[in-house]
Amino acid sequence: MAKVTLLYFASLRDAAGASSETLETAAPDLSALYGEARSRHGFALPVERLRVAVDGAFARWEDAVRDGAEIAFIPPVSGG
Amino acid sequence: MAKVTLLYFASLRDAAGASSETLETAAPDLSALYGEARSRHGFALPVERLRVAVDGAFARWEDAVRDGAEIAFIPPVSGG
Amino acid sequence: MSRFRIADQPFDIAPLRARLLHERAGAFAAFEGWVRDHNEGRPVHGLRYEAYVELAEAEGERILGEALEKFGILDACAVHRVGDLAIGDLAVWVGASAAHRDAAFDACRWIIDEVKARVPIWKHERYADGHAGWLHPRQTTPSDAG
Amino acid sequence: MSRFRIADQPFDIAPLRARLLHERAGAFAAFEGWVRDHNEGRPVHGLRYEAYVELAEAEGERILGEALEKFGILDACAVHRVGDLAIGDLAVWVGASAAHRDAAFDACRWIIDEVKARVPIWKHERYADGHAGWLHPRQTTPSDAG
Repeated sequence: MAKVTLLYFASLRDAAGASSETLETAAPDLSALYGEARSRHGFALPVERLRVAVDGAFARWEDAVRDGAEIAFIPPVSGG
Repeated sequence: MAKVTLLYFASLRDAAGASSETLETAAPDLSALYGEARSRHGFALPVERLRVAVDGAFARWEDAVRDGAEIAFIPPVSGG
Repeated sequence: MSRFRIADQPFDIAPLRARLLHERAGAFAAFEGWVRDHNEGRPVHGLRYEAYVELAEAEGERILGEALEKFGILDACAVHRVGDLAIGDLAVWVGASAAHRDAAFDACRWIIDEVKARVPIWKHERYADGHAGWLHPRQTTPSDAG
Repeated sequence: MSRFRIADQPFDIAPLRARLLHERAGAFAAFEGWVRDHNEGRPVHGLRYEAYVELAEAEGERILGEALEKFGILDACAVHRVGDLAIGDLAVWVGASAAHRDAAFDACRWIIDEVKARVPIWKHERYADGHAGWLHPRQTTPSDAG
């Protein structure tokens, strides 16, 4: 089990009702971790439309979930 | 004969030693008028590299020389 | 000094332009994105931008570094607002200076396109009809917004 | 109010930008030409611009009118300096506002290209080696200057 902090932005934060949560997970990689969060909060966006960041840097969905990591799910951006 | 005022800019003014001159001419068109001025002042630029304006609006080299006109010979521009 | 910044308050553009002045620079191109009163035909009352600030500043910095390399420009910088914005407010500013205008224009255009595509900033629009929502475009196209 | 102006003194750009602000505008692109310290490898000490002011303002106005038509932009304006300028001085400013950034960028670029090609303004450069002369380029190419 890894203890991680998840950051939620924009529509994900609205759906989760929180901008972050800290939890323990057995998810083997970041993709599975998003799957867990998605079913728990009912996120509309599939993993294919998101990017993921770990500790402030973009990461890969197949990366393992590291204990103590701060993980951000990045919905499609709309700045500018 | 037509009495005209000629305006000179940039290198033409330097070569003519004047920014304008008023004179009488029998030149049939603006092209011939430039030819006269060119031989008088030794302008380096051939007519093909210039544009011509009459009374503040671009004109054609084949236009007749109108009495009382203010005629500007426009060397290649270099603004910007 | 960092070239990319997230601003949570209105910012002055004069100092941004001034820091790009350079004796070797003959050309300067700038882009500004303003909050406009409509989006895809719907009247807009106002909007909010939110960012993952830490990652947004890192990614923006990366974009500007890439632009210097790619276009051989002398310098460039950009600022993006977050928070509540009204119609006419400045949302994003980009400037690039170069010896010649080709590079300044191309770099400025490339930077705003990359910022819109890559930097974790999200727009929440409030419409005149009472609806509101986050914009999560399927793909950033050159004409999707300002 | 005219959209194109010849200025024989330094001019402020803030009011030029301000007059292009528009509720329907989501995008604004600007170009500035600055006097740089070299031209085609030769160190430049300063320069002078001279214009056939009457025709220059008429032709500049025509260019801006054509840009509005051609690119569907909301507004645009431009100012070109004449007189003696030092390194770093602002020589020309162009701004365009539009609903979207494609049109704003394209119009701004087209306007400066047309101004350089069509408006009767001439540049006289003084070089570090003591030489000086009028620039009468054979053809205006996109990279001939700022």
